[in-house]
Amino acid sequence: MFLNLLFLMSAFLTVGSAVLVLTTKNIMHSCVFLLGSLIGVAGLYATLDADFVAATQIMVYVGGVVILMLFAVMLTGGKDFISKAQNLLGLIPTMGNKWSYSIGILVSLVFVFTNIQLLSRLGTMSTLKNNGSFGSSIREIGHLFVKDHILAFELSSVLLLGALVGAAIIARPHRHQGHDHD
Amino acid sequence: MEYTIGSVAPIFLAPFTAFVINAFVGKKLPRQGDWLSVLAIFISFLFSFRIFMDFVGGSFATDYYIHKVFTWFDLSSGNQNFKVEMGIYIDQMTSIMLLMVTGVATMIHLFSTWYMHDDVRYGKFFVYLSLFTSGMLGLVLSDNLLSLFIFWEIMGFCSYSLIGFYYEKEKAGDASIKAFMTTRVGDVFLLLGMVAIWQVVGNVSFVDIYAAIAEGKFAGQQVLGISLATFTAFCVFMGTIGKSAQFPLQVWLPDAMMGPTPCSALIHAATMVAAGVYLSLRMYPLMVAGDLTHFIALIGAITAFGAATIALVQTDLKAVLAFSTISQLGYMVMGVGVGSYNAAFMHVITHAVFKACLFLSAGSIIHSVHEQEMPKLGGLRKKLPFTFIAMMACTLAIAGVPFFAGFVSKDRILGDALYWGLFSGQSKVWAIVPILGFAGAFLTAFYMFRMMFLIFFGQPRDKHLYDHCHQEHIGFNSNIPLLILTVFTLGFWYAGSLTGQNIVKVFGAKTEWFKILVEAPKVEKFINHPREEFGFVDTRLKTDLPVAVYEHQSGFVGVNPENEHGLHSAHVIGAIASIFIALSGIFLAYLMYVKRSVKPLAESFRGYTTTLQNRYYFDNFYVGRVIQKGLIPFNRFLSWLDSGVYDRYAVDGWASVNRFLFRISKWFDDVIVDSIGVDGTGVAVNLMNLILRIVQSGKIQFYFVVLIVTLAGYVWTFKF
Amino acid sequence: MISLASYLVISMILFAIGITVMIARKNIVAILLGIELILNAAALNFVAYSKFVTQNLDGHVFSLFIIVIAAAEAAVGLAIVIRFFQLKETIHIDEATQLRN
Amino acid sequence: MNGLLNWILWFPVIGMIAVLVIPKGNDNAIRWTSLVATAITFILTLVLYANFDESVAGMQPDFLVKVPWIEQFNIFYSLGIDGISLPMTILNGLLFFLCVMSSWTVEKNVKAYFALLLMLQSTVFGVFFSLDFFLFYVYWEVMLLPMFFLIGVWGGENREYAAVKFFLYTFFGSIVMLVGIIALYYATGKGVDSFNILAMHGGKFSELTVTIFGNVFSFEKLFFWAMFLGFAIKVPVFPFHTWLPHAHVQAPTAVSVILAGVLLKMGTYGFLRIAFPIFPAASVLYSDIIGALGLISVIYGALCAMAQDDVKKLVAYSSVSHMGFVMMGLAAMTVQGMNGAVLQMFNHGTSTAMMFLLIGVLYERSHHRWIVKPDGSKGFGGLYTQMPRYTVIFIIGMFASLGLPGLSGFISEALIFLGMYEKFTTMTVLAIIGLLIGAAYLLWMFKRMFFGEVNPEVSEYEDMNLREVAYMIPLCVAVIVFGIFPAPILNVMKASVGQLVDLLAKY
Repeated sequence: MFLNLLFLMSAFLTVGSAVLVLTTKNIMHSCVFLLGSLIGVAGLYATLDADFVAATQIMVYVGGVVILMLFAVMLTGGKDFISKAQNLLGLIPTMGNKWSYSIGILVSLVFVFTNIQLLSRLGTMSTLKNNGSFGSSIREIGHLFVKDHILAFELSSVLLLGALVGAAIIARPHRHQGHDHD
Repeated sequence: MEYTIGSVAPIFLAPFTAFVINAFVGKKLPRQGDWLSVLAIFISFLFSFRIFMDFVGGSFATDYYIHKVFTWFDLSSGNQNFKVEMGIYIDQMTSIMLLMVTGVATMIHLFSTWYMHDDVRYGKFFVYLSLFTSGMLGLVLSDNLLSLFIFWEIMGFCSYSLIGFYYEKEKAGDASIKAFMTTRVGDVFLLLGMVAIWQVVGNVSFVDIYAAIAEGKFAGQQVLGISLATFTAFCVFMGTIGKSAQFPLQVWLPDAMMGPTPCSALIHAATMVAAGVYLSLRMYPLMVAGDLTHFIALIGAITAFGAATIALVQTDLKAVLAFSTISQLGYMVMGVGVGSYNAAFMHVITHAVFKACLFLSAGSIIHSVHEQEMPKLGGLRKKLPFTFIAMMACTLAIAGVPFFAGFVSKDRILGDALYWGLFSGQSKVWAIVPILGFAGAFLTAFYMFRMMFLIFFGQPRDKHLYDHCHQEHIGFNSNIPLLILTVFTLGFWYAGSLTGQNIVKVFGAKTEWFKILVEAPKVEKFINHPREEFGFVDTRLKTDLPVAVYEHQSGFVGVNPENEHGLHSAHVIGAIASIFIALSGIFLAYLMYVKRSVKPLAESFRGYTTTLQNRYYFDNFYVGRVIQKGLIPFNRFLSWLDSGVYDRYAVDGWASVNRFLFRISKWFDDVIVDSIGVDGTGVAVNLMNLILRIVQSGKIQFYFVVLIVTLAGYVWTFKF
Repeated sequence: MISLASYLVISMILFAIGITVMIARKNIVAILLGIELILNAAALNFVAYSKFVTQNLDGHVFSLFIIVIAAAEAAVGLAIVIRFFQLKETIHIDEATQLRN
Repeated sequence: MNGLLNWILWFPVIGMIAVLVIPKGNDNAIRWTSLVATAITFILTLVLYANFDESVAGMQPDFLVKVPWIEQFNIFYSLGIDGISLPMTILNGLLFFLCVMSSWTVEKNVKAYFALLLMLQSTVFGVFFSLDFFLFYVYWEVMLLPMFFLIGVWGGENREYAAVKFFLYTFFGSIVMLVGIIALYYATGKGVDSFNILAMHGGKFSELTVTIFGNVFSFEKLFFWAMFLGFAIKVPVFPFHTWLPHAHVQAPTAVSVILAGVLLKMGTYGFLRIAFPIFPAASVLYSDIIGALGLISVIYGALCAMAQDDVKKLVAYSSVSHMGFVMMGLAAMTVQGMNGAVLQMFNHGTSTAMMFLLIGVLYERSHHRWIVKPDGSKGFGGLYTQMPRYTVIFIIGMFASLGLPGLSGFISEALIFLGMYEKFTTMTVLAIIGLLIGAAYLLWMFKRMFFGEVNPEVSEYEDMNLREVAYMIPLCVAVIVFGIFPAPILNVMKASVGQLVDLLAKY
């Protein structure tokens, strides 16, 4: 019962926040709603007995990525916050316009119908029962990382390092251009 | 006498050669080559005179004709046969017409050397003049409709150029377009009629058309729901309507006075407008076969009367003459319609002479006074005595006073019309034609004398103009041509019997030569006529020449031509009526403009005068409504439809569909082909890239759309 | 009863919204938000399948990898955004046309 | 005489190579080289005319060339000439010669310009000479390449759009045509000579059928339409005409001349050489549609021309109108109509080339072509006074274009009317309207540009110089001489045209 309640709340949080991400004008608010959506996903992980993934989700995403994004918004978005209502929907330039929204919704509908087409074939699989919990999965996962998926694990660490260094280099203003912009 | 290229072709070729030489090197010749044009037309005159003497002087019978052809081009090959022949056709009518055209044109050429002498484009004027007369002479000599049409259009071009001669004036441009386009409306119908005739006859030579009519080839066929004969006759008559400025295509002729005055003389008298009536006369058997004569008579009567009413209120000297031309042409066409073949043709000739003279007189006045508004003139008869004499004679002629040329021809048309409308036993509705005719005759006498009185009588209304008027210039090229033409406005030249009982024998011919010689073609005679080659040698034997047989005939071929008694009485009534009418018209004009005991028209009928001054609003209707409100907006709409809608959406829309496909293929190219590493697949791919580079926008979101849609497409296609 | 299908449906909705955000919005940061949503939807699928189908923890491992990659991507992406903003003074996606032609 | 066609075909290419060899910067050397090359080519076409045997209906046996090219597919390098292609060949030789003269003022990348022009001439000759379908198609397509660059590089402001539009439109048509060619290749049975155009003549495919998605179609009818589309776009006939105004307005003067003078004729030539003789039954069956489209082109083109304020666009639409006459003449399928159509192809080539060259002369002085500027003021006005020599030549060109008797346009139009009347009476009556409007728009344009007081702007224009007069004179002579004596052209074409009419008369 608690599980169902948790599932429903998480699902609503996820989907609702995601919809708000889409529709909010202010990019800052969008980021905050993304936070909600990610927390909801974490809740869903919890209902799937994936406690470690849920914890990582909250830590990395909520603690890292979204904060990063908020910083990016604050660093860049100052000007774009000023609403220059330019069309019927009263949207601001970086929000997109009615055409881009129509196309986006159209394409996502195409995706949804395609997905339903695929899901309808999973009818047999979805009847599988929940065969009890894994217990604490942290140890298992740790084993899997250093045994089966060691290569991917190592690569991801290299990736992270590369991304870190790369991000730093990219974001650093070039010296000879720096005067123009600072 | 022989009829070879050497003896006939110079009539056309002499002015044409003058045209070619003057067009190319005219500026380098002494006097800009005017002498060449004058000489050329005089040579034509001599050759024409020879033919005239041959035919009228008594060598040939009344119904004799010469028809010679040569092949222009031949398209026969295989089982297909088609060739186009050109040639000459000369009969009594042609010979008289040739003499008239060359004679009048010579006078006009001579006069032009004086009138135009200080014009900056003196040489150019003679270039057009030569081409114009050669066009008319070619038309008269033509043996078929095709070559007639060719010369017909060349004249149209010349009138276009001459009317637009003073091209610095915008109005000249408008008038020239109007002239060309209005006559062109008739011309295209003529072309259509010619094509239709060609289909039936296999040819368009006059003799073959006559033969086909006699053989009944036109009977029983239908075109677009009406009988073939009526259709072709109507199309050909449309040519006349356009060229001879008949209702409802009369609008161009008054505007034609934008050109120099001698060119107006040429257009109004000898060449352009006469060609229309000439065509109707040539095609008279077709008009009868097509049962179109009533229509023709009605058109002629409407034109004759309507133009006369408009002429009443014109203040411009040349405009009065222009409307009088339209009115007189109406009489000729009416004559064709009522079957007064001979008289109609006679009126072509007499009118050509006196109208040329009138225009040249007008030219003389304008050149001396530099003013053509009649209300500003007056009392000029002391300053320009010879011009006054010439113009007076012509005015008497056009008004239909006895002993003048206009009377003998117009009176006979009116007499025949009277018989045709009232006594020939057909529906009395057609009495409208002679009634309009007689009413028009009254108006003609009135407005012509109004013009005379305003110009030459009374006190000068503009003292300044009068004082600056030059004393009349006397010279072989200024007023001598006028006086020569004046001599021929006398009636006895055309109808000896009127002046006196076989006393005057013109050119050795019998009296009333005109009435006897010219007759409507008898179509039966042309069946199985032989083909004669037009070459440098005349192949006929001297003994083939027919013996002249003169017998008196009425020249009337309308309804019931045999009723001699009725015809005669109609003529007597008509003659008395027209004399009375002419004199009363002159008297009224005298009262109004000399005695001033009757109020002028403009004060009596104020409202109607406005309508007349606007020429019954025909010009407004054609230009303002049909063209400016109708045709041009429609064209703009169509053009917008073409480039703004059809091209933009249907064609370019299709292109943007393609562009979308290109983007997919571009993505495909980038992701699949390029990443695998296929490069340089030759010219086609290079070209494709070129196009893609132009159409591809580089918008990342769009690629994403394509990605999703394509993936979905794969799923739907293969459904795993 | 919570079935596999319910997770898949949520994941699908999340994915669809992610697509829409990516396509519809013109702010580069917002597009990155959309990408995050899509990645989350994918990770959720992994975990759901690992519970209901494979019944081992490989799915969890993969979702962790996705989180890591998402983090890296976010770092690099945001760095690019900042750099882009320095160059163009805007973060409108349609201004990013330097690679065109 | 065997190699004469080869010489004519390849001499422009030799000229092109010579132009390419000349180092960049020697612009005058390049111009003179191209002038000499085109002059010699023109003289060679006249030699061809002098040695032409008028009595032979089919291909001239003296001039046939046939060499294996790609033997695996039975593709031959096969050239020939008959009475239908000879007038076009002479026209092509003449117009390129004059165009090189008129292009003397081109300053932008002279070398490439003349090289492309010479290449274009060679490919156009190739289209008119080819007797092998594959060769024909290759020339037909390669021709697009120089055209594309000439419009796209040396054109007006909107040149890329026009070039791409021209390219895609024609490309679309020729791809459909390619389908037809391939179908014919298989229909002849992959024999020895399965790309031979002449071997396919005579209605050999009337019995065949094609099955597409289970539906049975007549081979002849289906692929007649494929060919029709390819050629109709080139002509262009009414619904496919919209590329023409864009291409003409944007193209440089010489290219407009070539486009209107020769390239449009390739479409109608295609009907005469390929669509009609290979599919005679279908051609006769659908002649009503061809004639009706021609009629619509005549009237629609004329009406649209009347609304144009850009004088070049006006002449472009008049081309649509005049080519409509050609289509009607073809559809008539009588000896008068067909001969009239071929003659009209030649005469339209000369008169419209005159018009475009004259507009080019004016454009070099004014740098605009507005009869009425977009702001409503007069674009020109008083040109008659300012440029008398120009005006005289313009009058000749204009009246030839509107079909004044005595100038060349009339005879061909009259022949077409004569040919049409029996078959399409109503259409003939309607086409007469086209003739009327045809006069109206030209005269109206003339009035607005030439009459009236001299505009201050116009008063700075100089009259035509010697070079400009020099390249107008041959066209003036052609227009006048063939208006009075059409026999020199009609005599060479009549046997070939008569043969085609005889063939069509059987169906």
